[in-house]
Amino acid sequence: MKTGTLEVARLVMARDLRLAFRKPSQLLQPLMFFMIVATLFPLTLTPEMSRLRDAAPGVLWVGALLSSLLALEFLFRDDAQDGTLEQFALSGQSLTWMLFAKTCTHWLLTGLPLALSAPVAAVGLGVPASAMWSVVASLALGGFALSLVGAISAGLTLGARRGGVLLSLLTLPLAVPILVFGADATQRAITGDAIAPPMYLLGAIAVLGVTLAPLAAAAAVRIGLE
Amino acid sequence: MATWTWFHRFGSPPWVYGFARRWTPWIGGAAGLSMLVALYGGLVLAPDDYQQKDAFRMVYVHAPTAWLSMMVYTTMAVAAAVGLIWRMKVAHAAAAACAPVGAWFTVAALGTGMLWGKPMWGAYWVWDPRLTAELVLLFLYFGYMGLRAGIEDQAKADKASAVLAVVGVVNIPIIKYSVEWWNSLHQTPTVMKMGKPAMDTAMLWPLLLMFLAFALYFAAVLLIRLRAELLRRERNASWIREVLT
Amino acid sequence: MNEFFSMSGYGAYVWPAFALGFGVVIVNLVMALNSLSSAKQEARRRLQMNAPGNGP
Amino acid sequence: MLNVAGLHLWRGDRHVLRGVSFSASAGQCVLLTGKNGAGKTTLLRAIAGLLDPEEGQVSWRGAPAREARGDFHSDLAYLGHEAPLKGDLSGHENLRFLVGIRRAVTRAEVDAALARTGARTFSDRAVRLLSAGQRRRVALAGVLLSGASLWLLDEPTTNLDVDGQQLVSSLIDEQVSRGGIVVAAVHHPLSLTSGGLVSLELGAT
Repeated sequence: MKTGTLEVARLVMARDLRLAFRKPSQLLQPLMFFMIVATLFPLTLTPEMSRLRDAAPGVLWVGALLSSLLALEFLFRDDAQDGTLEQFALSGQSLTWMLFAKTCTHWLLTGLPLALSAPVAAVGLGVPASAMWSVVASLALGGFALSLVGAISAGLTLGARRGGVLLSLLTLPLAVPILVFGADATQRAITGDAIAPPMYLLGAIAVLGVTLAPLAAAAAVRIGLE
Repeated sequence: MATWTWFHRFGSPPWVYGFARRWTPWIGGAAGLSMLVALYGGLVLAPDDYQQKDAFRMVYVHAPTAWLSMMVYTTMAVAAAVGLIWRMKVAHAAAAACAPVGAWFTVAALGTGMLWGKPMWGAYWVWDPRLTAELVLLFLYFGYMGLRAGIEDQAKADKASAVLAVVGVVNIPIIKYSVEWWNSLHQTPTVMKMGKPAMDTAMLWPLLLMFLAFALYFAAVLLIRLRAELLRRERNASWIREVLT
Repeated sequence: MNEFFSMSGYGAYVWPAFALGFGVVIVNLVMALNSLSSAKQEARRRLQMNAPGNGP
Repeated sequence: MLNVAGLHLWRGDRHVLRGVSFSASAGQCVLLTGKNGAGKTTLLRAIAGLLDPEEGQVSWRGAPAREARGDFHSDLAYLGHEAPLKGDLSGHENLRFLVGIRRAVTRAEVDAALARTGARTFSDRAVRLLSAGQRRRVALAGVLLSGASLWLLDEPTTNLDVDGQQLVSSLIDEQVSRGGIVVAAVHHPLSLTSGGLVSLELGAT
């Protein structure tokens, strides 16, 4: 009997989680990178908390974007190299759906931990404690949208030489709206304003991403496997 | 029926090559002529703007280049989508031909925008939403050309870059909206908003003619580049032998 | 005439802007023509290589 | 059941497949032979739908495979040069996943298939610790478990010892006698006993 849709997603997620926990270094590296970036700013800018607080949204979001780019490289590359991605494409199941499951897992393993650890970096940037929940929420939602957009570029660069730099070149312009709305949400959280307006827009991007990005990623992966 | 025969003709490289060769001089000639007339109209016949004086004349070069940079991207995405959906090689070749042209016009739009900005805003660069969107567009072009250059196999490069072009064109309105939103948050004190001065007819017709001239010019350059692409891609030599001798 | 070139004092911005815009127009045309002629040469060379008798 | 008609495919400037056509009905095995670079792998990948031929068509049970991709792939098992296994998972875990995304499979079934291909003794070790031949045995168990009617095998005996080559032959024989179809690229002759053997030489211009 053919495996059901939900069971397929569960299997893909379980496999990727298991693989990640067998190689925890790959999981921790983007997080450490994020922390280092957040540390470098006070060292290069100013130790003065009030000025750092102004720069905090930018630092947090640029750091999150860069570290998610680092992690994106591994989203499909390993699976493409050992041939398992080919088996995804030949399983008779929807590749779009399987890649969506993979992307969600990727967010669980990179975007979510990053958002959860952001308060540590945020304290150092003078972000008030009252803003922390909003900072975490905005980074978590924005990180999900980033993973979706990044899945497209990760698929597109499968067939390219020197995929790493190219991956950033493709992802950054597409990530501009996420960065704008995300940083605005964080900014509002710091100043104590309502974060709902930019969060709605981030949510809208995430919804659009959920519907379109896996389709584009599946098309890209099929081309990359040729 | 008629549209279908047209569609099929545009799928055939020899026909497209011949079409391009026949029409390029006419379209190019029309472009050159209208460009000269529009230049004369814009630089000489049009009166000063009462606020910007003669500086407003930069609209005759900034607006067409900015408009073209967007239009070329859209054309490229449409061609790419046609290539993906109907697996039409000529469409992929056309998309490939669009990219460098569009990137150059984006550079021109940015440069002329900066030159216009200096007297109007007092600085060469202001994070104005339109200039910023133009800058992001330039990065989109870079990504597209980078992806094409990064994939060795031609057919694979065509398809992958086509997916990127389509994703990019879906993203452009979102980028524009986000940049405007961002700009509205951080209102910078600008001396004057660019563009859209109340134009009288003597100012307007050269601008409209310039738009037309640039569109024709793009068509002519696209046809030349398309011919080059077709020659490079075609494996079946018989028609190439015919057109080259 | 001088008045025309000074562009009510904005000549230093107007003329470079036009030079840049139409410079790109010319550069694009020249690059396209170059690309076409090099593609023609390449195609001729390929035709000679695959000429009947030499081919595999 | 499998019909391949006039496949043309270029890789870069090379015209690799020049109008390949053949068909295979239930209980047949097609052996693809030819020199290195003759297009055996390319043909197998084109049949599987991993490569997009510029001309020609692959049909399965009368329907174009491209259009009914999901159904075709449910019926298909493809084994390429490399065993498609994750190095950090054990052979058993790998198969539970690879087969699991196609159909419901039990632990006992997986163990039985691994035993059949002689991989049971090392199937609990991480795949990256296995030799190339051992990995291939694990992957062959995956093909066996897929329950697919059409097997596409690319050099299935690579890295296998004499014993392993015998195993591949008998697996193919069994599949053919079940009424399945096998298309295999080979450069060593296989000692097949079943009937319905077709040979197709590629690259003979």
